[in-house]
Amino acid sequence: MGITHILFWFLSLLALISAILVVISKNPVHSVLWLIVVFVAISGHYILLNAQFLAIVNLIVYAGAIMVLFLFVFMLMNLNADTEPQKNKWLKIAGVVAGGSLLLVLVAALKKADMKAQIAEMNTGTIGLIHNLGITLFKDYVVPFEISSVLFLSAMVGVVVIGKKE
Amino acid sequence: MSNMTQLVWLIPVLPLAGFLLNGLFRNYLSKSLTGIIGCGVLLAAFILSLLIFGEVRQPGFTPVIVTLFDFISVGKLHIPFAFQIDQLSVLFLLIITGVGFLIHLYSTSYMHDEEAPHFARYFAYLNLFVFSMLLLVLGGNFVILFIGWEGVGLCSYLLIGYWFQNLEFGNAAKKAFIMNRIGDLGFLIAIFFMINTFGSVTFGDVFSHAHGKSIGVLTAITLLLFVGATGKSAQIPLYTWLPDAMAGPTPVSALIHAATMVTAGIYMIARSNVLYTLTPVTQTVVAVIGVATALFAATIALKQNDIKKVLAYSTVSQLGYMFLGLGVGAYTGAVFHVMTHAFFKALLFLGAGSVIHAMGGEQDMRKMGGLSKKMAVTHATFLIGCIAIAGIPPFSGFFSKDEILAAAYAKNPVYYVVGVFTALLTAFYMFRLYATTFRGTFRGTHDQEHHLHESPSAITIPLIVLALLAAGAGFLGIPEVIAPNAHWLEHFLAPVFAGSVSTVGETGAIGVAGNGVVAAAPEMSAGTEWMLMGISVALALAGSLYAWARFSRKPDLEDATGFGKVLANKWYVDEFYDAMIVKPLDLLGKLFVWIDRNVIDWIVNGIGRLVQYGSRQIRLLQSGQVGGYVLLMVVGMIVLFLVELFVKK
Amino acid sequence: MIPVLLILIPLAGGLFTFFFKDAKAARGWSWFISLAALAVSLVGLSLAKTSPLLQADVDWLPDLGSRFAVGLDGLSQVLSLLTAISFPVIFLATWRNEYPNGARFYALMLLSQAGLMGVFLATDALLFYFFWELALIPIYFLCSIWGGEKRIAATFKFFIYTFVGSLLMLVGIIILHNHTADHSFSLKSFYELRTRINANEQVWLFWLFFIAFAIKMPIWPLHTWQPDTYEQSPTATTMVLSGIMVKMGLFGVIRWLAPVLPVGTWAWGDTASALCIIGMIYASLIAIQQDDLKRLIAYSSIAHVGLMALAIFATNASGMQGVMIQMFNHGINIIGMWIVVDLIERQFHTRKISELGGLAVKAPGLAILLVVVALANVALPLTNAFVGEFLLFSGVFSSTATTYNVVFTVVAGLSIILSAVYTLNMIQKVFFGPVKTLTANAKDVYLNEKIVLSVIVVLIVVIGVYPKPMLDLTKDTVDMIITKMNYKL
Amino acid sequence: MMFSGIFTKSKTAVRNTAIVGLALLLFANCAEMVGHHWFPVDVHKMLFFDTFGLLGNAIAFASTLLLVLLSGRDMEKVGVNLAEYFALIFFVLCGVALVTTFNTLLMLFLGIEIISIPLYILTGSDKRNLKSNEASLKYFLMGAFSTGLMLLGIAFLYGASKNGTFFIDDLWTGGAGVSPLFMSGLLLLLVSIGFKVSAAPFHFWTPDVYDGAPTVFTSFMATVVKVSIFIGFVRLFDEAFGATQPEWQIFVAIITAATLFVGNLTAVFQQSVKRMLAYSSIAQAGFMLLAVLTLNASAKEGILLYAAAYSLATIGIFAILIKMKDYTFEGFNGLARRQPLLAATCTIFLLSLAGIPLTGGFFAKYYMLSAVLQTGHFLWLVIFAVLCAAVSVYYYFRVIQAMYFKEGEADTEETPSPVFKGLLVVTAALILLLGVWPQGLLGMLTRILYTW
Amino acid sequence: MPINYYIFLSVALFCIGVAGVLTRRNAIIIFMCVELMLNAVNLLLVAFSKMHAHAMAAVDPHAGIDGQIFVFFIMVVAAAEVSVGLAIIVMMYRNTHSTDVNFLNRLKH
Repeated sequence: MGITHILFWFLSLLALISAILVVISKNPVHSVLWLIVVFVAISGHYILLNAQFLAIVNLIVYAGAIMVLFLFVFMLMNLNADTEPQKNKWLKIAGVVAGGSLLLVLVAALKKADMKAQIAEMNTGTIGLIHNLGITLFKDYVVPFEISSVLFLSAMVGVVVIGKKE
Repeated sequence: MSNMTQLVWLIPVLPLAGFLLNGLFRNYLSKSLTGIIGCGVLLAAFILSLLIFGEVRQPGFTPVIVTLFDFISVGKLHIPFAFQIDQLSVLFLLIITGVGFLIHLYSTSYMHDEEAPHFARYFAYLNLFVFSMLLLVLGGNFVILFIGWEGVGLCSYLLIGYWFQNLEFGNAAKKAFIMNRIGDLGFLIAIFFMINTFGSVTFGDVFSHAHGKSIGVLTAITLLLFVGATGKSAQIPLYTWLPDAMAGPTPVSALIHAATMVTAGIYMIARSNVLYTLTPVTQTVVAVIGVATALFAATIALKQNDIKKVLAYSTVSQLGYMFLGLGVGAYTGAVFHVMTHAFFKALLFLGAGSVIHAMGGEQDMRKMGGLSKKMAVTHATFLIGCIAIAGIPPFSGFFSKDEILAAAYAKNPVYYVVGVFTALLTAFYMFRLYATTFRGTFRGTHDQEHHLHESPSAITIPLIVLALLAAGAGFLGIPEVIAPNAHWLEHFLAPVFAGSVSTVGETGAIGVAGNGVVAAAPEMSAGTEWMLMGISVALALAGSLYAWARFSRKPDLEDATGFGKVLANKWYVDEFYDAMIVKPLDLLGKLFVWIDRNVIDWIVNGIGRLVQYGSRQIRLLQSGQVGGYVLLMVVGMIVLFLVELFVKK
Repeated sequence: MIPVLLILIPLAGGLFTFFFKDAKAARGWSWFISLAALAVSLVGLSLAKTSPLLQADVDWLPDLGSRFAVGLDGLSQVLSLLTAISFPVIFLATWRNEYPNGARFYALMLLSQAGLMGVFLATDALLFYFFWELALIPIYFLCSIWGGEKRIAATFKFFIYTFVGSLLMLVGIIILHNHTADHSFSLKSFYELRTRINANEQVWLFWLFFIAFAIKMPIWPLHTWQPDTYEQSPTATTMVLSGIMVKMGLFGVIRWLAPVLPVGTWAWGDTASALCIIGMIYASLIAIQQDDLKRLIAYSSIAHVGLMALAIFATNASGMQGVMIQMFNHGINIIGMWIVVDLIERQFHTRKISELGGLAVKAPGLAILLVVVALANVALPLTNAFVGEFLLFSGVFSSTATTYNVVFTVVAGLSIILSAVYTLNMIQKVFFGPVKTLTANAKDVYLNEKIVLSVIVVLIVVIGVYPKPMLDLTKDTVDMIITKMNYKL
Repeated sequence: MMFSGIFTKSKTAVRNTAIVGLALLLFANCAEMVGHHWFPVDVHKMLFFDTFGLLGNAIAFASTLLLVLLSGRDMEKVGVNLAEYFALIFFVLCGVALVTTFNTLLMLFLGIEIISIPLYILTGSDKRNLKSNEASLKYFLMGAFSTGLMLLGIAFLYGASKNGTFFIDDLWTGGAGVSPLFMSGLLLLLVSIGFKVSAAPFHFWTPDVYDGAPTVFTSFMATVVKVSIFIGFVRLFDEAFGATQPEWQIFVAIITAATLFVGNLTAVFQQSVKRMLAYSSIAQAGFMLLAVLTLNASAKEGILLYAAAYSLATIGIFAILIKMKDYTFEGFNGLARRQPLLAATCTIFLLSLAGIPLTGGFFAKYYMLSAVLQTGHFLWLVIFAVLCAAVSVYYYFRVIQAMYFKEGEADTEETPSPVFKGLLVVTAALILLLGVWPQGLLGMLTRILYTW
Repeated sequence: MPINYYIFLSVALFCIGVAGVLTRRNAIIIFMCVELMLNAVNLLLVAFSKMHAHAMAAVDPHAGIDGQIFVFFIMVVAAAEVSVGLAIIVMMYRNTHSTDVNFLNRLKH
């Protein structure tokens, strides 16, 4: 039981708990903050898996940009705990039950998979390094890369369409 | 001159032509012209028949089949449109065309009050009737026979309902047609049986192959045929239409419902005598039904006051006699009685018609009386008719009836007893009729009395002719005991019934002995026969004289009471049928209408409604709530996984 | 060549008719077209049975194995002749009816004729299905646009009802298609199927087809669309419906079901026959109760068709022969009945029997013509229907396909009596009896109607007296079908 | 193109450029099909331009072209940003091209996203209209959710694949039985794509979105997008999961039955034609799913034919619907009197959707049914589908009844231009052609697909 | 580290996200939950990529790299989605001063 293991368990627990807190906390701002915690935890996992690049990107893009955007919107609408409307109890319960049972069936389905042998190698391996990723990205994956630019473009145009005053 | 028989097709075609002429140009023809056409074709047909008769009566004449064209031929089954000429058919030819002609003649005067188009319509119908009747007797196979069979039914329908503005008459016509149809169904099924058994419906094939076929099938066939006969010839249980049929013009009653059509049944059975001789069961049935009908109708006739109704029931009763004859195997006797009956019953009807004509349409005897002074000819002829039907020698009725009774006695004395008793009743009600009408004092209104007159010659001539025939026809069939070998008709018809002769030995049925002499049974001594004759004559005389004496003095004018009431109401048979058959069917129909609307159609529409209801319910899922949608999605997903986990294997 | 023309002439003519502005012109034109079709079909009759002109087979959808194959054998000769005769007759008979924007009316009528022709001529299953639907659509519009007040609901029910059936049939056709050796829809390869499909499969396949056909005929208890539709639709259309369309069902069974799935047919023969017979008695008894002329005739038609269907399952020559000729006769006769109904309705604006009466006084011509038609309806000898029903019944009676043949014959025979009852009732109440105020100043038939009805009467009598040509026409086809039907696994 | 769209301001110019662009696109595509490669790009096997996909493209582009021609003017009514709308439509088409020709799950994912994101916008493009907003938001939320599902599925498949790949033909490398991981991934993909093609029970967004979105774009979504995703659907399940068909057929069967049931049944009760069409599109999807179920040759031909027939008819109806002021059934009352041509063409479109012979819709349905029947199983499903088709007649014919048999008040619709009428006639003619002699299309398809 | 752990971890996260989507009414929160789901997937992908890398290390040093590339693309898409999504939500908010999805029920049945 080395340090990696401890870290793994710690991060996993952190992620799960804060994820749950995201869902249950009344105040939206708190949810955002908890979500950031989740992201951080996941980035930690990336690092454990020796995928530094993704870890960084995850922090920058998600925990940074996106979450700030969320916060920004919240501020804009100054939503907080009391503005959060109460969903009726039954639907809430139903939701939890459904989520839970989805978890159950998924686990049940996957439990049968004998992946015990399969190991995810920890803090070794080079594929996660920017160098290798970059090469692959711009050699094999150049087409999707370009395509994604189209995606962004469309998003941009879209936002313009919606945001523009008439 | 054997080419004569080849012209036989002309005989039916002539009336057909008359029908077409009178029918199509009814609006343009004058009455006299119509009458000429109507009677002319009949006369021509009669002459042709005479010529053919002349040919047929040559010794050693063999039946001639004239095939006109192929009517229906499917697979192995061939039904030619063929005519068959032999002694039997020729005999009927003569009766039909001869009596038919006289009645046409009679009609020209009787129907003279109708305006031209309807007058033409009347003669068109009459001609059409003769046409189909001729088809019936000439037909060379059962299908052609059936065509004529239904054709005459149609014509009787049209003629009964001739005065179609009167709903009563219309209903009578309908009743006649439908009751006939019931019989026809039996006939039809019998034909199918033949097709199945013999693969043919031609008389020749059927009769020649009848031997050795299973008795069961033959019995079925004969019984079904007999069902047809009961319809057409008004036997129990299908007789009730005939009295109602008196709604038609009187000449029609005379021709169709006395002389010709109603005897079709007898003709048909006589024609297929071979089959019947082979099936004793059927014979018994025929005999019993016949004698029962005879008695039953006679009793009803006792209490009728409508002059035509009395005659109608007497017709039914006489037909019963004929079937009795057929049932006991006295085919000749039956045919003989058909002939004589044709004469005297036509005579009686025409006479009644003449009376009604004179009385200005009055048919109730109670309003008549004492007509003998005013209408001499009618009276005389009518009297002859009465004597003839009562069976008093030497008039025709005696010979024919006696032949049947003799045969009946030989077969089974019970038949004889009932038959003789019926004869007594016959004599009684006929003379009741005669006396009430012609004797005593006039009981009608004054202007009726004032208008009373003898009918014109167009009416009286046929009366006279028929009277002569009614008086003399008997001598065509003098019983053996009276004059040996004098039974001309017997010899004449021998070939037709030869088929049955051969079976005498096997079945022991009374048929014709080898030498063609009437066999009132070998074991029956001449003495017995004289005795029988004596009894019947005595009873007949007694009945008639009593009735004459009683009703000349005081006819029963008041409504019948007690048992008489039952008779007057015809044993309530119509009411019985109405309650037992008509009403239930009507209810059933109403029930089906209800089912159709409220069950079957309801289910059909119900499916539609179900879909709409389902739609209304299922659309509630579309709650508009994203949460709900996602929830349902997830649930769906879970279901899929559950299937994957547990169901799918 | 001939069959193609038979379909093409009405089709093209009908499409062209849409462009007419004036209803009268359209009427004349469509009458002319229908006459042309009649002429062609007569030519077809005159040709020898082996003449190549009677067949046409063009490449249509090779990849699906479907060809535009049409042909005239005895069966289709009879029915196409019926169709060809009916339309001119109908047009002429309803000559005086006014329809709002009539051009479309006549156009749709011609289109329906094209569809019907196609159904009867197609020798390719897919093509058959095509026309089967095509015949339906124009009728649907005709009924719903020009019909009575409850028309929309009634015809919609009719449409969906039949559509369900035909979809099931489509499924059946596809299944059979998959079973064929050469993956084709041609009648020939369908006829080989009886050897290729095993018994228990045939047994359920039978229903996929039979339901469709039974709805069309209609057979009890699938008949409830019929009276409403007949009652609601304009009489000209009703003539097409009852005179010709009803035959589509029978035709379907004879051509596409019985010879193709003989084992299935044998297996269900008794059941189907029982349904037919129930229907006959049931419909006859209901007909007796009807007061509306159209409904009365509708139910009587159910009874008659039931008899024909019954005879098909008898599986013998005389029965089948009877069906062939009776299909024609029934078409002619019932159209005659409708014509009379139409005349009455146009004159008195009622179809209620109870309101009419004594017409014979004022309109003797009409009366006589109707009586003849009615007598044909009760199958009196020397009318065409007698020949038909005689063969039908004798077929049923001598059937070896069932053990109940005698029972069937007797029970079905009762309908003969019942038909006499309701037909005579109708004549009685409508034409006889005293004149009523409504009928006091009735007019007799006009020339055009007189001509039409006389034509019909002549047909009735001629076929009734000398049916031989008709019988010879269908003889070969009958034998062919019967031999196929008698195949046993 | 897009830039021209963004920078020019004259509306007609924009539309014309759009039309030209589409025409070019279509032309290029067809050229590609017959084998002229004009823009050879090395796609590293990310995309695979086979005929099936290209035909799908062709249909999508063609129907878009038709849509623009028919309803281009009506886009102006939606909002001022005409150019942007066209731009977004083109982005969608880009996505369509990816979805029809993808060769790796990555491309599928990107394609679907590129299709979806602009659609969210287009749905909400009628900004002041709350319904439009709502539709847009609903669509977005659920879309994002389904994206999540899809990704999880992809992840599972990635994990299950032998040596970590997204290439669809390497996902399944044989072996005894399918690993649960693979199966779960497959199911998740099925669900998420089922969501996109609005298969029950993942269809709930469809009615609301179709109803809320501006009608022009509804038409676009209901035809081009849905059809192309179906092409992708078939492609994915054929290439990636073809080998394991027996494992998942039952699920598709279930979904198909549910879709047919819900779509047809719910449509019966609708009062607004637009919403009815939304449900009918679900029902049609149910029929198209039959192709996914079987994946045999005639299924592939059929899906293309179905795509063509369905798109033509739906675009046509929507084009007519846009002209109506009142979207309820009553709005159509007596249309035949006032606009016989519109009514006639509309009738043809409806008949085609109902699958009546002589229209393309019949052969479409025919192919689907025969595809299933060839497998010899799922007879129950076929019968069920057939009965549903009978139900569909009910709601399609309600429109016909309204148009022909009912009397309506005057001008509930704007008078269409002759050009518009002409185009409608052409469309109707096309449908009839497909219905009478589909050989033209079919022949080509079969010849290609049997070799493919 | 056995891959199962990662699988279960991310599935758990994913389901929490789902539950969030189901239970919350605030559009933004729902959207955040979706982001949570995406991240769970990302984690899983990376884990798998490392798994493959481990399994195939001998054969191909770059094995499993596709997984991480894919994650990269997911992030890209997520970013785009966020921008659009928030724009839509803001638009919605502009019109109905609320982000409560339960008020979205003009369209139903």
